[in-house]
Amino acid sequence: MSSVATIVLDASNYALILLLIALGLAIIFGLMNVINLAHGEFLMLGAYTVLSIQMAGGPFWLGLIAAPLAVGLFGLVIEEVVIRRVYHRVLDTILATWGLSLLLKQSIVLVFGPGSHSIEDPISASVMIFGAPYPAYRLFIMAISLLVVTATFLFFFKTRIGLAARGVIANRNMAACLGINTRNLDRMTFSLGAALAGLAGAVIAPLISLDPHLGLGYLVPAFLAILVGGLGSIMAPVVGAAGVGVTENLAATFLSPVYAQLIVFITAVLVIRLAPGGLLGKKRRQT
Amino acid sequence: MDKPVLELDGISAGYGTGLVLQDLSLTVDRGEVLGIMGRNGVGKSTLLKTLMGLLKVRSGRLTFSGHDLTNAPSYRVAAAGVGYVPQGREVFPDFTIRQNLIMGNLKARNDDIDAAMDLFPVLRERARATGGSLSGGQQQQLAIARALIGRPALLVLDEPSEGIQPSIVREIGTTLKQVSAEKGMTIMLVEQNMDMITQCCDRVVFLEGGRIATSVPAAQLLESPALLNKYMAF
Amino acid sequence: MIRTALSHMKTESLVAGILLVVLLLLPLGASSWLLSDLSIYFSYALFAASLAFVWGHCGLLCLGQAVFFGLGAYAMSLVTLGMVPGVEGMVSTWLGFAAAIAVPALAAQLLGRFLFHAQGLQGAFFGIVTLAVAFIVERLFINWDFVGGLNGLMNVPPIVLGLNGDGYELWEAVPLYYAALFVLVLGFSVLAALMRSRWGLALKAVASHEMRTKSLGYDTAHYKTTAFSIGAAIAGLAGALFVVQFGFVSPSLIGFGLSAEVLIWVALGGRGMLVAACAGAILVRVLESNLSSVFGDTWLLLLGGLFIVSVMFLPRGLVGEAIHGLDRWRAKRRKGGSTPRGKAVERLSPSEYTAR
Amino acid sequence: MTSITRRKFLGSAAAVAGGIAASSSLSLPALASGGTIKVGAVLPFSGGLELYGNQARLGLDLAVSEINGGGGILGEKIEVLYEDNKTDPKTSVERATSLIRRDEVLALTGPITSNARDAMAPTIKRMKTPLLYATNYEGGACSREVFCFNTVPNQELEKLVPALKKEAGDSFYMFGADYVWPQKMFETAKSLVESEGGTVAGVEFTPWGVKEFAPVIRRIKESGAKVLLFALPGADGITFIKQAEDLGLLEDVTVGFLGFAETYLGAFGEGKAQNMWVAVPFAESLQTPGAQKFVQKIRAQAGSDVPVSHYVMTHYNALMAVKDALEKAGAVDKDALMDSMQGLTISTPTGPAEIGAVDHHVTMNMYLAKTEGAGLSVVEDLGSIVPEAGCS
Repeated sequence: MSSVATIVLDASNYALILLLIALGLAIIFGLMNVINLAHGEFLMLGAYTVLSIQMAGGPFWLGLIAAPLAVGLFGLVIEEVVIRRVYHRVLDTILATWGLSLLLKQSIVLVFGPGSHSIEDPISASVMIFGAPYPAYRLFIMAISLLVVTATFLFFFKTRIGLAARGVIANRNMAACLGINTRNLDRMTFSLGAALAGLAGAVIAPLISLDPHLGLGYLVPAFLAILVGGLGSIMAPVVGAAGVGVTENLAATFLSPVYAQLIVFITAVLVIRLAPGGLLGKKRRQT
Repeated sequence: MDKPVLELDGISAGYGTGLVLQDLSLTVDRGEVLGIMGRNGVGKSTLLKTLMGLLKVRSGRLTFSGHDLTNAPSYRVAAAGVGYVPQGREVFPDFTIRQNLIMGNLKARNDDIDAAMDLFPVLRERARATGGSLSGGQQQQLAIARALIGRPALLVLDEPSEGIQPSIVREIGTTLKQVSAEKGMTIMLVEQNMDMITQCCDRVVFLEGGRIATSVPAAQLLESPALLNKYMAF
Repeated sequence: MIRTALSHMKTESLVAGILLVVLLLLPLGASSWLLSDLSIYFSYALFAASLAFVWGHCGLLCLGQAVFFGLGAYAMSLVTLGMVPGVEGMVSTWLGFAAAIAVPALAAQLLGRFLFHAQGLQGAFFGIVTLAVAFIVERLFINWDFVGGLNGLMNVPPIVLGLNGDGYELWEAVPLYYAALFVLVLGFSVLAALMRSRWGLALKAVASHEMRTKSLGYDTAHYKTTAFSIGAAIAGLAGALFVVQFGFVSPSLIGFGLSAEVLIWVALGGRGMLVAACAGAILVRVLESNLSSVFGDTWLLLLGGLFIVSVMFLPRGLVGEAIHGLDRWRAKRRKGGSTPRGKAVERLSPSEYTAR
Repeated sequence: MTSITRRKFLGSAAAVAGGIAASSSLSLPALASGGTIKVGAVLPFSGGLELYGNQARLGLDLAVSEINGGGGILGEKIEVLYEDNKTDPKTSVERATSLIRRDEVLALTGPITSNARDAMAPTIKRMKTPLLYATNYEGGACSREVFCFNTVPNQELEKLVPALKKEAGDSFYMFGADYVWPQKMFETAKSLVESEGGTVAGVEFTPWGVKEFAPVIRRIKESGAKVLLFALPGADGITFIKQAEDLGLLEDVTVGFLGFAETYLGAFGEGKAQNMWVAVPFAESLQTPGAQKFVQKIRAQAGSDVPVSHYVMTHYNALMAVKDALEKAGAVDKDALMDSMQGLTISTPTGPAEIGAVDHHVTMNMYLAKTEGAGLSVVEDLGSIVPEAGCS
């Protein structure tokens, strides 16, 4: 058996990646009641932004900064063109964003081709932890994820815009009646959620093979994470991502990847069914 | 006298395909405290919700302080200077009192918050408590303070006395009266509580069948029980 | 309302009738490959109808409808391949059809009870859970060696008219075409009749205002479960119709991919009308089979774009909107005549349409 | 290309018109078939395995232009009709059906995945149409109609396993995708490892779409295995190798990469994924005149930077076999084609290859190679290996 430290590191690493991805999804769902099935493709766009910069000869770190900006901007456009028109129709947001995901995948195929691409490791060193080497880049990812999650929390819990946003989650109509510009907040939220996905995509790009279908493999566990965690709360994805990420990783460590996936899915379905609000969630207002 | 602060001209609105308000017209003068009365289901709350942009105006025109707010989104109505205290208060249960007040005006400074708390001292005493932990009456006071912190030109309240002990109802009435007098604020008060109406209002309109049936000075109300019987009794 | 609903129904039936006549006459002129393409598409059309029933009429957005299609296909295959333990000698097509209807219905019954009873799942949650269920079931079938794992089962026999796998094999294009059309019409009629029945009306009520209907004393969970099972049974029948023509079944028929595809067909055709959903399925398939090579890589782009636009602006779907337009035109004409028959069906904005 | 497009468009317009108006004469396909031998290619051009579809197409296109440039087959031109199966079995069957019925093709080629091929099997059997399957697979596809032009497990493993044992050590770990090809590969590998006196430290499968392989990588590391037999195709495989590299697994084990193609090389990046061993029927870097000429011809046609993997060659071989077989038979029809392909020896860029008279699988030359620098370098010419097709 691997040392406990390595197992813990691996599991936290995966859980933190999931958290980074689930966070944007949860913000968009929580604030806007939009189920964004194109989130995986936003992730992919982030990764491909890094790829474009690498192809143009730019450094990875530039890509890391450019990806959230580019995808955030893209999210702003999508909000204006598509999402805005399907608010209040939760089921239709599923369909519209799913159509969007088809569209984005195919666009990437047309631009970058269907094949796999690779991002070079920005940090190839290893760090010794409890006597075992651990890739420094994985530690960097964990740091980034913690940093972003903390920043997001500070934003939501320590700023007045964050307060307003939480007000919108709690009671959208009342917040609007108090003069909170929900339209701008929607734009900002969707863009922020997209930017977070873009950042996540850029961060994980060196770990994986880039291909137009990479989104689904992350979207599904991230989705389960926010559903398990619960919806009406910013804290929920943390619990959900930790739950799903650690469960999947441990099951893969001690059983096999096949069982890991099944266990996560079945547990998630049970949790969603038995506690529809999620582990941390509250009953949402129906507005 | 100025132009009316609020003008509703031939408004029709409702839920789904049914119309609750039908061709309703109403003007409210600046500084006026207007009571709105009527039986359950005649459209009092619908009127306020339509004003706030929560319901779609099917026909007609809504003008406030010279701005056309027909079908404007709620936040624009609020930004134009309408403060709203909804039925059921709708304070944010997880937010502290202070946070609830800030929701009323994101740009509120400390002295604005202090001023709001001055109106209802109980809010200061429990400033760190969450909205959900307050009693109904305290929540009502919080909701009013929250609406006032945005310095609205028009304050609309939907049954503020509902489910609240009489002493607090009176306190609220006094405060409203005081605010209206001191700041020249216009108030629209949907209410069933006669004490509250007579305590605060200058004028009362009765709704029936989705439109204004009659309009009388509040003082006249006490002298004409026939009116109440006609529009209020079941 | 009732009158407008009636006149609405009528246009829909009219269109369905015309389509049926065209399809019945088609073998007189069409080539055999078109017929065999169409007879395959009939199974998709029936599949689409089952989703339109569950989603459009009952308000249950099932993102895993292919589970039932696949179960039906597997049930049919296991029976006709003589793989059912204990009764290997029973290879009757008819028994296969029965199993293909019963197995998915039973599965939906169990799933429905689990999902709907007490404080059941609603709307988006239901959708996401059915999506997860599709993933799980696909996974299970991939790992189930008895049914052939990822590659599935091959050489499933066609429809055999005899009682136990003997007699005339339905394999020639024209007889197969009529058989498939017959099954489609049969399944379609069952759904249509159910939707028009009082029970269907109650379902509609459950779909639009579950709480209100519940408070009127209806056991809404029971209604939804039953509707879900009926949808599953029809999807299973479609799966059986598919497998007797294709001769194979594999986990790709049971999972997320096909579930998503049928969703596109129904959304593009029209979720609110059975005939629109069926036409949508056939239309998308015909176009795809003939145009995807012309458009190449941009075909998926086109389909995705069309899908988004239709979700945003045409919640009735392309075919549904056309039928609806025809309906309004007819209503107007009638109104123009001597006997006014109530006002034309009002035009709804997308949000209002779904709000209902 | 343009002519295909136009023909398709006419066909589709007719189809739509036919559907709507039930017009009586749809003789377009028949008209178009005069004087042309048509072969339908059901290949993935979307849905995940586009790379393989595109590789196959390179080989088929080259074969078409060579055949037609040399006067065609028995005086008739050959044409390949490409259909996208979206990497999906159901679509494969639909495409195959319409190619056979509508376009009246003489034979089919493709698909890539086993499940798509199995799905098509009943259809081609009923319609008595030969299928030229040119992808490496698990074996067992045996029927009068099916001809396989790429490898089955023993061809890839027979020499690879001993070579790896000699090179790296005698403890093997096997990791692959959770479907039939890796399962069969590992079954064969297991018996080879055991007969060579090696040990199997573990066999493990993963579902598609997994992005995080750290747990598996740890376990392989812990097992102390010296060789990793690896059968996870596509993007997931690349992700695994990347992570294995980062987590230091590649320092401990030597990888035997099953189902390798040069198309992977670009995705690993410079200097990465070194020393992975493969056994292939063709390699781009193979320094024989036939192989180099083949690579040149492909690149002249498709651009100087395309990878040319064995998939290009096997699909090319498949179509060239059609020419040889028809010419030998002296007639253009399906039965003549199938009869005459049995036992036929064709010449390929890597030398002669023999199509089995009974099992319809190809005996051909194989090469041992390993990844080195930015490419695949051939270590040893393994000579021709007879397929164990797994026909019962």
